[in-house]
Amino acid sequence: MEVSKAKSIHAKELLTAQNDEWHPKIVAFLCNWCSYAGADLAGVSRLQYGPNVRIIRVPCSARVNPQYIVKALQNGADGVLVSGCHPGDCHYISGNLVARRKFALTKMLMEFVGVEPERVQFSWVSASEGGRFADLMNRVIADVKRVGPAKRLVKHLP
Amino acid sequence: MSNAQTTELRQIAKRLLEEGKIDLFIGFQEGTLPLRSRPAFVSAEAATADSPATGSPGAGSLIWDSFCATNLAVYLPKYYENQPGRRKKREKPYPKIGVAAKGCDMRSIVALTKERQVQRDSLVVVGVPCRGMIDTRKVEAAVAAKRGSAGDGGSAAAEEILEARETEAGKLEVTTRSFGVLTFDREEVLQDCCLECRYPMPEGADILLPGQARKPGDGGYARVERFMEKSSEQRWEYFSSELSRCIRCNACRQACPTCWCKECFAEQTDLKWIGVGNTPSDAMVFQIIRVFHQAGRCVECDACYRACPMHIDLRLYTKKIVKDVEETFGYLPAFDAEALPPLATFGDEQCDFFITDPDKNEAAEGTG
Amino acid sequence: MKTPVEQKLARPQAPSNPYLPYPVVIEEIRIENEARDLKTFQLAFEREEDRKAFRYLPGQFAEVSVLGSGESPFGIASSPTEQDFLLFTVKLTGSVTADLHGSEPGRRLGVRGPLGNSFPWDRLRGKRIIIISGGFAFTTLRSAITYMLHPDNRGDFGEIFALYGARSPGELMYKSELAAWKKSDAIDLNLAVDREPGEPWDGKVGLVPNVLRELAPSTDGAIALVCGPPIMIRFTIPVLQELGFAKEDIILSLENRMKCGIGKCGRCNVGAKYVCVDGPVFSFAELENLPPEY
Amino acid sequence: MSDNKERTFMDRGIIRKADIPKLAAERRLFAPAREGTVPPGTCELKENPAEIAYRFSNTRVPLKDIFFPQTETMYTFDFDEVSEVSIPTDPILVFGCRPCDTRALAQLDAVFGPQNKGYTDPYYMKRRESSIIISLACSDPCPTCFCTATGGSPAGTRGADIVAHELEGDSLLFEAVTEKGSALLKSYNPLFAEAADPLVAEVREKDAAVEKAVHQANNLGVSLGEDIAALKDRMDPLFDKRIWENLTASCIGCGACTYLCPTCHCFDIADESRLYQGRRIRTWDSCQFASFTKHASGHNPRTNKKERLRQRFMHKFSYAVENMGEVLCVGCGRCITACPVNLDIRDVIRSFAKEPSRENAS
Repeated sequence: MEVSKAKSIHAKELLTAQNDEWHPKIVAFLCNWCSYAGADLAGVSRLQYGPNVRIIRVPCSARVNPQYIVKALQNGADGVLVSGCHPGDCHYISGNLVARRKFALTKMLMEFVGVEPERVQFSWVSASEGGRFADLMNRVIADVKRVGPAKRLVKHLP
Repeated sequence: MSNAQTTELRQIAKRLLEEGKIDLFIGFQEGTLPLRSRPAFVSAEAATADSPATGSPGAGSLIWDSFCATNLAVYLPKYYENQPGRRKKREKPYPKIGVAAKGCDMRSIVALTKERQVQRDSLVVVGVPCRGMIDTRKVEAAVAAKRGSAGDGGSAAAEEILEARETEAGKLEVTTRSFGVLTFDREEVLQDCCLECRYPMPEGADILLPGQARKPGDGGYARVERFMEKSSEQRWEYFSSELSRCIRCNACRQACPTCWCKECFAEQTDLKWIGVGNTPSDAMVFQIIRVFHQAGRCVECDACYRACPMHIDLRLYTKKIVKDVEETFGYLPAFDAEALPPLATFGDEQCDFFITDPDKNEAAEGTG
Repeated sequence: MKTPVEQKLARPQAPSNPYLPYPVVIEEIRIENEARDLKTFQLAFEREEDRKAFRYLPGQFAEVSVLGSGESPFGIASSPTEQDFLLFTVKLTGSVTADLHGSEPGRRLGVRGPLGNSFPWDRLRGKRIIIISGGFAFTTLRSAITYMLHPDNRGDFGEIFALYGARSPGELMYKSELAAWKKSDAIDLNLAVDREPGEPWDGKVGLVPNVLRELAPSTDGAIALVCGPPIMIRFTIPVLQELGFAKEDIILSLENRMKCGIGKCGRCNVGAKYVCVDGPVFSFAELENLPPEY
Repeated sequence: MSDNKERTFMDRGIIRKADIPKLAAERRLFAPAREGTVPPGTCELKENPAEIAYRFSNTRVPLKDIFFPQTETMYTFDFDEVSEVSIPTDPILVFGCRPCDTRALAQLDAVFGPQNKGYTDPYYMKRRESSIIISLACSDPCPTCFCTATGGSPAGTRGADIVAHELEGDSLLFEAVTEKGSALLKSYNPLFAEAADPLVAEVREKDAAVEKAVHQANNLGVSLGEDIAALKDRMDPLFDKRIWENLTASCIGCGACTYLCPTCHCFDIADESRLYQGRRIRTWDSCQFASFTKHASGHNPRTNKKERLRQRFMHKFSYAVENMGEVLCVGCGRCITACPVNLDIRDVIRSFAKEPSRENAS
């Protein structure tokens, strides 16, 4: 936490500067080899999608521990998206296949406890699918906007 | 308490200890509360008689009855711990331990063997065909209801129950303070996990006690299915109200044979996953992750549910993860020591049902 | 300025909320060793009244608070005679110390204290002082030496012998102080390193207990203050006893995990003694009667 | 220490049960209630309950929770700026807690109050100073109650301002123990009817019978009320003996016993923050957790459950005797029913009480 006071104030302003309209915050865990490259391609292709996504690059979708997802929701993310290579295309051969098993259970368990299904989403986007990435983002943003600001599971600090 | 299983168990434990086949036998002895038998650790020196000086019970104190619900596998990993960094060089050989095991204890032993937390070849498992264990809470609830109908508002029943006995005829007789002796059918007061249990017979035990195991149950997925029919709001309402009682005592984690991590994620400090208080959000996050960590490992023994002093309905959530694992990956942790745990492998299964596909035009929906 | 020891010993009035830290600012950060995992933080009080209220004696500790990461107890390395600042030498171990090590001068921290007892100054007066220390535990002894060497106090004590050992010359802390003390006649400072270093070295070579046996300071009217890692303590105490020190005259300082620092949170106890209020300084005679839970 | 020996009451009166909420006109009322408790039928202390419960053994969560809440914000911060929080000082009236719990509260006063090394814990003491405690004497103790063995009594007065007894019909006998209690009786004088001596004598008789019953049911072989150090003297020499391994063999290391103990008061202090804004909280902590004493370096003075559980019992029956002059156990029996493996504190007490000679216990 070696941040100067100036930096911290800047960060705070960024977070508190809001118009009246609510903009969901969505955390996206993207695998380095496919989905992140897909996001890159969407950028260089100048495809438009909502600015609500905070991307976290991970080496592989299998690197995403369900704890990360729950923690993001607890810290106030309105939605979490995890995206990796299409099954069969994993840079590490089988990472996303292992991940898929975890994610299936995560998705079902989160729904079961009563977290809205829109909040936790998983997808596959390849490096060449810039368009698919932009569509995915818009889709997730629309889904999260429909259910509104996150309330369940969010930890409020004074 | 004397029954055929108890007599046999005492003899076996005594013999094993005396012959030096084991250093320690873990079973049950009479508890200090009605409806509760408690774990007993019989050491070799106490094989023939109690050792009052060291407080160690003798083999003659061992019992087996319908109150032996605790999953004894929870005690085993401790004995097989390696010193950090000394995996290869173990100074002393692994202790030889005898343990009485019901179906669920046996499943835990298999799971722990698979996860290399116990050395199966230094264990002597005395399997007990399980007739199901009596649920303290059901008996208490029944007594409480009785008190309620007696017209003073209903009260906690723990203090009402003075004594409980099983009869030969499969009945449970409970002596109460206000209503004399109440008699219950075993079946009405068995633990739900026993009623639902699919593996009451401990397969793969080294020695099997005589007796008839109960008829296997159906797994009890129906309650999970019924719960899933509720709306997301209702499910959240239930989850959050249950967890609002949580005092973060960690009894659920500590009672669970599967939770053997030396350092729980909840206690990691370099990266703090959750707060230490009983803030509802922290309690819920803890429980979600705990349940998730049970995926493919939970043996449905309900140790967590029994242990919870605040009576939180944890079994609903562990059952959900058991059901999902079985239905999605066809895996159920039973007695097969070779089967790979579902999250340690992958298959060609079609389980893309939860994937958001922007090319398809449906909105995100529940996975049902 | 000379204040009688007894007057300083009086516990200052506890603040109305003893959990609230005094605001302090990091003035300077010094890297103490080659491994760069020991840093000394020089802190200054923001408010003059806090500085005045913070009356301490060598051997006491304080809770240093890094908002957002937490609080940790550290022995006070500065001496009450150094009135303008507080020194804490911190080893990089956990999350609070990591946060501290990542700080820059100018950062605001909090300090709660002074806490605990101190070295038994009323007993130490008029005595010869034998100081034995190894590694990073030298902090409160730096405080003690600086305090005793102050012109106002030096006359209160007899001969001061100090043995300070570290793994290598680069791991010795407080280099400028050591250099000054080396030159001074007021203290007999002996430095030791564990193994023959690959650089010029004019001190002793060997582990602290062995060097101590070799130097064999006289026990005549002497009290030993010993601070070091548990392994050093374990082997040093027999040597001190061999030399003829009574158990009461071997003074040690304990560490245990602490939270409140004021005897309430219940985690630092060793037997019936709370390290935070009954300690951290104990004599070997006292420790012998306590369970080994430290 | 035995609080059943000296009983002096200042004022007394009879009040109708229905009038209890009136006593709390200017206070926050906490009283036992069954509303919404799980499992149904148990009692918990609730604020302003719709209906006050009687005929219960004890509340599951102890009284300490009101004065020493499980999670409490000590102060908040914004980057490096600390803001104090206002400690709630609204006057509190607790009605219906059991005498064992009030006795535990008196012990917590000694921990958090200035008599403990001169430091006052403001969070606890501010709440405590403005509170009035009316305990409800036990008429129906449960099988796990052993207050008499620890020097308490089912109608003990220690820690309470007023002790109440249930009478026939819907009324209660109030007897003030402290000035505060007496003042409350005086200021609500119209609500009280006079209590005649024979009636009080009858109540005393019943008390004695209940006390005798508890003593007979749970005579643990010691009477810590008479000989405070009875256990300490036997436990201290056995500190490193094998008896502890056997006593603690079945412990699974959860914190249920400590969290539900009315006298356990260990706490943790931790920071919770998000982007430089946050709070410093204190929360209950338990000596049964491995992380409780673990140093940042990884060293842990108490590495296993034997050492941790021994700490719990030694603290209660030995260290506290040395430091506070009393045992930190009031015999409420909560830890017995809460323990997932039925590790019974009474067994521990008994095994030291009867410990015949120390040489045997090698």
